[in-house]
Amino acid sequence: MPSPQRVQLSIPASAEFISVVRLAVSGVAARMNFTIEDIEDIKVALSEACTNAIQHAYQADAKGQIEIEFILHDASLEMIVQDHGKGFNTTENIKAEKSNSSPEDFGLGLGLVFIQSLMDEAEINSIKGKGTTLKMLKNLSTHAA
Amino acid sequence: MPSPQRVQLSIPASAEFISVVRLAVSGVAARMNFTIEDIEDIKVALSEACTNAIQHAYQADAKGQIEIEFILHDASLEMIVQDHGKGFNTTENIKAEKSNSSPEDFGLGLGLVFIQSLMDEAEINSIKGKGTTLKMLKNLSTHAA
Amino acid sequence: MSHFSIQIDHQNSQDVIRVHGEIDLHTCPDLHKTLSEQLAQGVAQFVLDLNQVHYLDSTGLGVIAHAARQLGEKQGHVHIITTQPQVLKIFDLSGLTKKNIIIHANLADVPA
Amino acid sequence: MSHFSIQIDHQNSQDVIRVHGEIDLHTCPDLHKTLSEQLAQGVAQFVLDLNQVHYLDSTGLGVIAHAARQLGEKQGHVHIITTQPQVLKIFDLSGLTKKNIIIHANLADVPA
Ligand SMILES: Nc1ncnc2c1ncn2[C@@H]1O[C@H](COP(=O)(O)OP(=O)(O)O)[C@@H](O)[C@H]1O
Ligand SMILES: Nc1ncnc2c1ncn2[C@@H]1O[C@H](COP(=O)(O)OP(=O)(O)O)[C@@H](O)[C@H]1O
Repeated sequence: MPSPQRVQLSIPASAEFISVVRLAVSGVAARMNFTIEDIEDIKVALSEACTNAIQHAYQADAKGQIEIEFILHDASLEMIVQDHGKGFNTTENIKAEKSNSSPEDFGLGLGLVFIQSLMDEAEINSIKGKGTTLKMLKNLSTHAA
Repeated sequence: MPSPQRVQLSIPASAEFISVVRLAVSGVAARMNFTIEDIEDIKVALSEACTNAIQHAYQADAKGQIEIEFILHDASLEMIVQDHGKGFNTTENIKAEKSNSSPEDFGLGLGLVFIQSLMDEAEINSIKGKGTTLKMLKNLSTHAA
Repeated sequence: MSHFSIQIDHQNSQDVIRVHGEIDLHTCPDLHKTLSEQLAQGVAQFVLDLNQVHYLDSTGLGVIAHAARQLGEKQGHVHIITTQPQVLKIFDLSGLTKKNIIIHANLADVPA
Repeated sequence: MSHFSIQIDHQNSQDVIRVHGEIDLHTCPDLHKTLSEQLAQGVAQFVLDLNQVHYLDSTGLGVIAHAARQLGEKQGHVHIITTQPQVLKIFDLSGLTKKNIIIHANLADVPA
């Protein structure tokens, strides 16, 4: 059994590179013959993951890299987004944390919700002080679907 | 002096991923405000470098990865394409090697020529049995130009 | 590459804010600035033409929802004009259209 | 994403080969197959409409040059129709247009 093909991408944790990630993944997903709607869903989920790493993981003055890996399975695309930022407690009530946020923070707390509703699988692992890893999986819809 | 931003990409040495590389670099180059013509030149040079790694570096049965790095300088884009394939003698007459090629090989020996004429700088380093590294630089044209 | 731009047209006796490009973390501050300026001018409602927006995510929604909340204090509405499937889907998923954000297929459908 | 396709239209009493998409290492085998089939049918010249090709590099040139060489043996020409700047530049850099490959802006300019 041949191992699946992998594409890796590393970008600075800076907003102007999210569109580069979207371009790259649209190429990967098109090659896998995902439908246009699925490609759009994949772009949103991946952008949300990168947005979180840029907005929440790093202090404004110490921007690191974000590592993105695409694993091209026969019937699905796996995407792993990893930052080396501050991490967070994934079991805490995230909404509660939101209430203290500044009025200039426009986050609606929808990023992780979108990822969960647009992807077939999503799993987040975060270690305080070490960083966060988000794994997502989108299945290729079968022709019968 | 802040160090320049870097974007890294790793793809399987397989033809269907060259378009993913073009999409990614068109995003990077657009963000740097390269002109449309310069972006096209960058896409061609980078594609030629990947094409060479795919066609010449690896045996058909032992495909490795190709590593691509973009270094975003203030006034130029540096691109490094690296394979871990068979390497070649860059001082030998490349055309001579061509004459033994099979009739099914459509290579015109134009790949490196295009890279040299489309980029502002190009430097190739190859070690037999270890692989090849191609460094290219494209300057942002000043507004006066 | 498609560049991001915002243009304000006076049409049907109101300002129509036309966005062109992708709305994400990088470009949403421009949209925020435009909406804040309009709010400061005391407009009663927003008309936002997103037909040339091919990408929208939670960052853009956040900016629009923030403006909608401020307009809501004076019973104002945000009218979004779009037939883009990706944009429609994102609004739909967000549940924001249950509040004072209304989606229309055509500018003609927006009340003056 | 733009998909790659090749279509043959009979127009002005000749076959026009229309390519749509990007011609690179991945897609050039399809072009090679089409040109080989035409050669096997004994055509005297090629008319290749590349107006819908937004990307061409040395791999595509190699396929076209290979076909041109075979047509050249019977004094045939390859007529390329395009006004795409990127494609024109690549042909220009290659020097191939000094041989039996001719570029035209319009199909009407191709001799029958
Ligand atoms: N990569 C990350 N690093 C640190 N914290 C994160 C990361 N991703 C998510 N979070 C935390 O989870 C919360 C919820 O994220 P999300 O659902 O995307 O909503 P929003 O970004 O609008 O707050 C964030 O506010 C943040 O506290
Ligand atoms: N990455 C590489 N690994 C091994 N050999 C290479 C590599 N890049 C170039 N070469 C050698 O250099 C030659 C010239 O390359 P190029 O100018 O691109 O023309 P072509 O690919 O059409 O032969 C190739 O035929 C090959 O022998």
